[in-house]
Parts: sequence; structure tokens; C-alpha cells
Amino acid sequence: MSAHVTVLYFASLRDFAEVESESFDTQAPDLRVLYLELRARHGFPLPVERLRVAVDGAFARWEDAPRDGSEIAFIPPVSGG
Amino acid sequence: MSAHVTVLYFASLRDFAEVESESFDTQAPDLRVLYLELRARHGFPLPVERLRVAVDGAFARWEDAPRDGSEIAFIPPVSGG
Amino acid sequence: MARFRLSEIPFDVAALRAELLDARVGGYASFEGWVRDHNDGRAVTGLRYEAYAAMAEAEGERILDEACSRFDILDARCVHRTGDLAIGELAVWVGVSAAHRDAAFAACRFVIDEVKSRVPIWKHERYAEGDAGWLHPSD
Amino acid sequence: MARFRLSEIPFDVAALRAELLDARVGGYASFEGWVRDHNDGRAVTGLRYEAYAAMAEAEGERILDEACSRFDILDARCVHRTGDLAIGELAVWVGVSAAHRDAAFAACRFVIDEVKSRVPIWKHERYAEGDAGWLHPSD
Repeated sequence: MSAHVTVLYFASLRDFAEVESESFDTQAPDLRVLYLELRARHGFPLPVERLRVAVDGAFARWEDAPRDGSEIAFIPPVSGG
Repeated sequence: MSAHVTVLYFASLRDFAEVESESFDTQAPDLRVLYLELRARHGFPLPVERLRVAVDGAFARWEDAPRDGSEIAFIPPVSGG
Repeated sequence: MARFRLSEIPFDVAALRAELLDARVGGYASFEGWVRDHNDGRAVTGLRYEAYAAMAEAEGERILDEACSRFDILDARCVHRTGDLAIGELAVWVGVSAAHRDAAFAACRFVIDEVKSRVPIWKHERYAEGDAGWLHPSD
Repeated sequence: MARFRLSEIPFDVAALRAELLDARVGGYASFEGWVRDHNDGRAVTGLRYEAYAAMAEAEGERILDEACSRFDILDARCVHRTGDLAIGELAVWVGVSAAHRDAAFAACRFVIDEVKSRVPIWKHERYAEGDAGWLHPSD
């Protein structure tokens, strides 16, 4: 089972990834595993416990499977206001 | 013991007194008695319990004696804001 | 400069707010009271505020001094209208600047609550039915 | 019209406030966050806000909808800056109109607290020492 996804990077995650977004096919069974794979590849310091995950612009659950064609964002702790 | 005082009337008290202020000599032993006398004279509906009293621009106590030359205001419940 | 003022004429909130802003300010909280078209279920057509001016200014100043010492704020101001006001007109403005929002909100709330309970200002409402009266709240 | 907006350029509070006022409004509470010259004991020279714009707008709108249903208010709005900001610049504005002040204060506080905790916007601070960094608060 492979899903084509686009991942968006913001704030410190983007600094480490050195790109704003990337698109690829993933076999990760859920969003948690997907983040752990990307963390290993890019060297993100933030552990999964400090992030939230969003799919197509709405908060999602870490145990959700990556949907084909979806836009995924890992949300570091926010600091607006 | 007589004290010359000026009494200021505001809001509903002024409507009943029909003057903004009046100056007179009083023998009242304290400000509570002074108000009760003025209430009888002008027909103020507000009982002393619903008022505060101020002397020369600062809140005072009902048991204070009227000071000669002072400006006394009976303060109906306020409704600013 | 006085932190509390009475104003017999409409006043400009933007200018008052600008006086409170400096580089240390992280949070600014404000409250404004406007003349609304109803009160206690009755249609209101306008109102008049009367103040015991000298005492209102002194008592208002004490409230703002208390706010500055009780809360971790940078500054606080308040202006209250007197005279005749139409529906929609600004009756009172409170502005508070602070490094952080907790203190700004708490002090702003403190000031408007104290002004409403302690400052000798009275509201005279005119009603759509033609009558009018002073508001002397029981509490 | 959207109740929550992002703005890449400085925006005018007076115009936003004017949109909230009508004859039913008795109380208007607002909060503004300004860029201050220090944070956590460090001298700050300026900052940048970055947003996940589409999601920030959707989440901001949800917060304002929640405020309107939870509190007895007439309306609520919020605008948040993005991009580069200098010391003293306005970063965020929240405005709430209501018949009475209790609801106006409570809703205003709710909105700024939720915006700060839920809306995907990140602050990048530049320090006087020359370094800079993203703020990712632990709580």
C-alpha cells in the first residue's frame, strides 16, 4: 500500500528540511511512522510528542494512515499572538 | 454648636431638592442626622442606607460631625460606565 | 498628567491608545462602554451623564493608581463622558498596557468595575415611551 | 465576511473596531499584542511571524465561531500579522462586542488564548546579540 503525499514544513522543521514542502510516495502505515521516518532523514530535533499533525488543513490523529493525494503538515508548538 | 455647610445635590436628589446646592447653618450632631433632616425637608425617597456621604470631595463616615465651612455631598448609588 | 479624565465632548480613542504604547508593551487591553438602544428590557433613546466632577476626577485617579500598584502593568487610563449622549456614542474608555496579557486583562476589568461602583457619575436615561429617569442601581 | 484574518501588512484597528459597533452594543472589549523589546530576559530587535495560512484562517474562524456560541456576545473578530515586524508594531488584535461587559471580557480572553494555543502561526525572534530562533513553547 503506497500513498502519494505532499508534506509541508514550517518554522524550525523547515529550517532542518531546507525545503517548504516535498512530495513523495510513502509506505508508512500511519502518520506517526511517517514523521519518525522524516525525522530520521532530516534530523528534526522535535519529538513526535511535541507536535500535532494536520491533513488537508484540519488537525488529524497520529494513527491515521496517510491518504493518497493528501497534504500533510507537522505542526510544531505554535507561538502566535 | 453650629456649623456653616454647603450641601451639593446630584441626580435624583437634585430633582427633589430643586437646587444644585444650598448653604446653611446646621446643629446636626452628625452627617446621618443632617441627611435625615434634609430628607424630611425635601422628600428624598432614598434612605440613608442607599447613600454614601462625601466631605470636601472624599468619602466620609455618617457618624462624622459636620465641619464648619465644609462641602458635603450625599452620593446616590452611582451609575457611570 | 491625569490618568482619569472626564470629557464633556466626544473623545478620540486612537489618540488615547497611542499614549499607552511604548517598546516595553506586549499586551494592551481596552474596554469601551457604548450607549445601547435598550436597558432592562426598555427601549432607550438617549442618555445624559452627570458627575460630581471634582470628586469623580479624584476617585477615578485613585482607582488608576490602585490598578498600577495591584497589577503588573505599565500604565492605565480612563476617560468618562458627561453630558448628553446619543445611541451608539462612546460613554467610557479604559486602556491598560502591560508586558503580558494576564495583567492587562485583570487591570482593565478592575478599573471598569471600580469606576462603575465608586466614581460619582449618574446616568439619566430617556425612554421611547417618553419618560426618563435616573439610574440608582440597588447593588 | 471572515471574522479571522491574516494580514501581511500593518492594519488599522480603528476601522476594525468600527465594524463591530451598532446600537445593540453596550460593551466592547479588545486585546492587542505588540512586539516588545524583550522576551524571557533577552533583548529583542524584531521578529517575523510565519503562518500555515490556509489552516490558520480555518482554525481562527473556528475559534471565533466558538466564541460566538459559547458567550453572549454580538460579534468577535481577530486579525493576526504575518511577515517581518519591528518593535512596537501590532502583532494581533481581538475585538468583541456585546450587550454587557462580562461576556465581552470573557470572550475576548477566550479568543486570544485559543489563538495563541491552536492557530498555526510561529514567531521567529531576532536578538540583540545577533542570533535568532523559532519559538516553540513547551506548553
